[in-house]
Amino acid sequence: MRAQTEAPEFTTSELMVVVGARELKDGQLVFAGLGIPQIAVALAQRTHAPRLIVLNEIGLVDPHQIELGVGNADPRHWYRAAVFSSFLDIVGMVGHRGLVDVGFLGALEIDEFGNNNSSEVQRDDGGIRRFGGGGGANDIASHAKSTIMIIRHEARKLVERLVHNTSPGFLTGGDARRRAGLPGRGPSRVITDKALFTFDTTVGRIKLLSIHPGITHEDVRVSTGFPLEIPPGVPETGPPTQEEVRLIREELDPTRMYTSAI
Amino acid sequence: MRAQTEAPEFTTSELMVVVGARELKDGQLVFAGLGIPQIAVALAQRTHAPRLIVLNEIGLVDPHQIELGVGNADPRHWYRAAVFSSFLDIVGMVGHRGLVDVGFLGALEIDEFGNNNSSEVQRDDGGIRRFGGGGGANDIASHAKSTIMIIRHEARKLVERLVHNTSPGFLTGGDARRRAGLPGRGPSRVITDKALFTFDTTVGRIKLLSIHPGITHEDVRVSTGFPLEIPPGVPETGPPTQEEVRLIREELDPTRMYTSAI
Amino acid sequence: MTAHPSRTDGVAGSKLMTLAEAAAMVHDGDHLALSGFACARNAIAFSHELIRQGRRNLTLSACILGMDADLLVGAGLVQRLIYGGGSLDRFGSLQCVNRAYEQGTVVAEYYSSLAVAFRYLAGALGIPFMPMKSMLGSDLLARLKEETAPDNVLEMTCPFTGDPLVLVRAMVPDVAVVQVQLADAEGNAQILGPRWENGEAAKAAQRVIVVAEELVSTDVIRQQPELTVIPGFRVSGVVVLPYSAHPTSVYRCYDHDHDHLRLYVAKARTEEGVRGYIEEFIREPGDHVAYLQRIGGIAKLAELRADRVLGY
Amino acid sequence: MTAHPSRTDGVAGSKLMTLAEAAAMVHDGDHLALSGFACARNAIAFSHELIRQGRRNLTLSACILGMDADLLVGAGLVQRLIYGGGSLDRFGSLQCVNRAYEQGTVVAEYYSSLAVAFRYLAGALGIPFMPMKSMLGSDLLARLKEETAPDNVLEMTCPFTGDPLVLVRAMVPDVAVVQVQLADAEGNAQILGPRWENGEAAKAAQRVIVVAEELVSTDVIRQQPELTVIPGFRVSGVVVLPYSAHPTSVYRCYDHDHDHLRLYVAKARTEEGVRGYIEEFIREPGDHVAYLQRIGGIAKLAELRADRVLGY
Repeated sequence: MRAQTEAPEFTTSELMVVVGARELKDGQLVFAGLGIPQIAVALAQRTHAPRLIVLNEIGLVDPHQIELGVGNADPRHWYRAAVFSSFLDIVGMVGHRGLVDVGFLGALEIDEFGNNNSSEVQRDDGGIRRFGGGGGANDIASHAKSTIMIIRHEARKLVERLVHNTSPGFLTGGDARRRAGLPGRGPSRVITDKALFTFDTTVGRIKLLSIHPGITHEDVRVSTGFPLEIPPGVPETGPPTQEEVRLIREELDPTRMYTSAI
Repeated sequence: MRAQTEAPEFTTSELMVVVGARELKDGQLVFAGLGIPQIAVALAQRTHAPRLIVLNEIGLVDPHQIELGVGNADPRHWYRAAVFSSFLDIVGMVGHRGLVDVGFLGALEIDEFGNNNSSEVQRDDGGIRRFGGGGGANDIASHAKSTIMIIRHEARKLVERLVHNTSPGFLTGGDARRRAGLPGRGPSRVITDKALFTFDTTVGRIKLLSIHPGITHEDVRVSTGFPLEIPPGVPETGPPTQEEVRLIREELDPTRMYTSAI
Repeated sequence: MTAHPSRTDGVAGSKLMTLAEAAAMVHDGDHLALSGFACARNAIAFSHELIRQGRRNLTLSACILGMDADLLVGAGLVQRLIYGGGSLDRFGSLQCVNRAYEQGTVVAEYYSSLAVAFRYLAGALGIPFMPMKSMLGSDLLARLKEETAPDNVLEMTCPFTGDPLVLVRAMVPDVAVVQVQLADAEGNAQILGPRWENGEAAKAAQRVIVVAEELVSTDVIRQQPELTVIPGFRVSGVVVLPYSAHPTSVYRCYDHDHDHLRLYVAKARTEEGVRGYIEEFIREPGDHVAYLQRIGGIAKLAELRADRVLGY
Repeated sequence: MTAHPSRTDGVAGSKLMTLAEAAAMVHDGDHLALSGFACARNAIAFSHELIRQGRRNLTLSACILGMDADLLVGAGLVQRLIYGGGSLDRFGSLQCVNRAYEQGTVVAEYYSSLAVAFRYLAGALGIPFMPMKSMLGSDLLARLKEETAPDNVLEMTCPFTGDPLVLVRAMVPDVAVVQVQLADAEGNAQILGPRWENGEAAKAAQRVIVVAEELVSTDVIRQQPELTVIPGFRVSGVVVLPYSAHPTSVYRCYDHDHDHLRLYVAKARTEEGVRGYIEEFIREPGDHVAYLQRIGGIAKLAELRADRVLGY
């Protein structure tokens, strides 16, 4: 991807990190798994949100890693945490209790209502391809005040009908989510490698917020499997600053584990 | 009280300790509060039940005290425990879980069905005299495989009708306890300063097992507020052995905090 | 990833405040979950300050009430108790609590202790109730249903097993005060010894006030995070105040004060006596240091210090 | 009261046993709650032994399955999985588990992870179910109700609030195996680092097997009883076996083994590959020491040892 005026060169995954970080506010309680969410949270902590607290379902509060680990279960990820506790303490007494401000969710598929499949997809031969399963994703999606989903922007991923609704968004739209009894407010953002989406909460439907630099409207349209309105004046996603890129490359992901892509 | 042949002199509270200890088996899980129950348990551990484990609702497993404390909340009582946890862990995950073999319960009043009042009694002026409340006593009475109650033998304490059924025994007798849904098997013994009782579990009613040395049948009769059958051949409670008395006096309660009475 | 710019105790947001500021976070009519169990880890200094500030119409809750509750009831601040029992162990009963109960000046919502713990647990987990089998067939349940708390208990047949069940409703105290050994300025709080229901009560509450014997660097907390019972993000205020549970004990810090507990029990025998106690030990001294001076000062505190090995 | 005649580790009843004896406590058809979370603290040596002993028709449960589950499924020992998710973190997915799911050779009772934790919690507390609001409106719930577990979930309107609720039924595994850092011979077991659902799963189970990296005197346990997650009285067998979670990590003991995990993931890509892996690393070595020899022996183990400060 080409750099914008006054902005440095950056990769798409760096842009996604920066977009994620910008959605976070100081003092928030955030569920963030490995990869882009973890780097986004670290970036927010180094810039505008020093008091943001990260939770991990495994039983962690506010770790201060000095190395990236291979996953939640890697003790590198637990370093200097303030609390070592349990699934019940974190996903139960913080998550189900309704205290989580933002939960990051990965997805295999999402639909226009922000429903999220992290379980399985259809194979070309009609069979099922099973993935790891959502784990605590459904719990986060059900209870967090907001959720941010991260997904590759492809027509077979942003789909009209999910194979499996693992983690409900707005269900069938309108007030279906509220009627189902789900306490959390539902999805708030979708970050792809092409665009940033929000949700119109009155109709419970996805809405384009900005398109990443260098991506055409046509590209977004053909890469989206559900009908999508692209307003002519839709803005371009603001690029990372030089300091953001420096932080990501020099401090947060120096081995380019998660941010080298594209 | 006079000593029996071949038995040492002993106090009534020492006899009650020994009677309590004899009811315990090796390897059992026991809830025992301060006073006679605690000494009874310690005596059992020093004699026939070295592997008996004491639990305390405050969040303790298997303490090895070297000094008697003023109560459950006294750290003297916690010394060298294997677990420091919580009310939920002990009363919930052991007690409510149905794993407790024996629970000792104090009582202000009991009735012939083994129902237990540890809340309040009637004053002579008709008002209520409030005591501390049962705390976890109801939980123990509801769930333990057996309970042993300790009470002073007076007609105003072994009563026909309780002021308050804090901790159910067999309720109205028969299978009333089972029908109410209480999982524990109900009361198994009542130890007073005059006698030892068991329960006929088919009718859910108290039954005299033995009378303490030196106590007359008439004494038991007038000191019992509900109708009580005293079979002519009811045995005398076996006295403590010399070793039991020595252990109590020299090792378990050397300051005679709980075992000097009478 | 390089080291996180060391979050000093300030960066993550100090919540340190004075006892007066913390007590001001409890409002008239609030439900306050207390910290103690009989004569251990009671929120004594905090209760003194509530009395000095003249708070009113409080609801207090705990599995087992202790001296803090007795003082607050004795001072007339309390309208409702939600509890399973209470005492000062061998020192005696909670005479102010029992007197208020007998005279009907407080509503006593009286459960099995596990039912209180379950109500906190439900509050902490954000679920509306917990099912249980304690209290079935008892007068505890009858009185809750008919008199003191008809909205907080229900009987139900289990849809899975067909067994009778009691449902106890979630409880969300306005404030939980927790007396701990160690806390950092962010509010991460560690409890040594048994924790009774402190964890669940704090996590159920809307606001948490930590009263700590000792302020430690967040590094100390993060060396053994297994011991952190309350995470800083749940905490609204941290008060660091040595001997703030006196005359009750704090494991590994100090023993209970026999002399003072006996004195209190003698005074609390009558309403007049307790009024005199409050005047002499709470209002007149006016703050915690002057209180400690009055109960025997440095010599007494030195005598109470816990043995390093025994912890008491 | 004089000192308790020091209960040496023998008096209170040693539960030490061999790995083979412990594995024999799991019977064909049993429900086994596993210990790991992705690639941390998996019951690897224990699973190896179950495979060598040829156990059949097992049900496995965990909030998040790890390599132990993948091996047991790959070896054909499993008929049902009760879980929320599973992976080997960045090393890859649980290919045997996913393949069995795709081919329908296991029944996958698939929940949100908290629902699994709640089912353990209900089992541990002796209550018939837990109410919750996760899974409402999801296909997780639909599939449980309609296909995999119609007896274990219910929907209900909350009798207190009128809100929709999901009730998840209590779960009581026949056996829980828990991989810990420290245990004494009585079975008192301490876990360092996060505990995920290990505490609730162990307390829900009928029998508990502790696999410990290190055997300590009961004095060590009793110096810091706050860390004891499983009390000895819940434990049926204690196996002391260093590196028994290899190639997954044990916090403060050793790191995960990158090389071996990569090798496993490559092998597990096909059924034939996993059969080869089982032959080479489980059946042929025949015991844990020979397995450790085969994965690189002393040099490899020395390389994996955790740094004292970092814990990994």
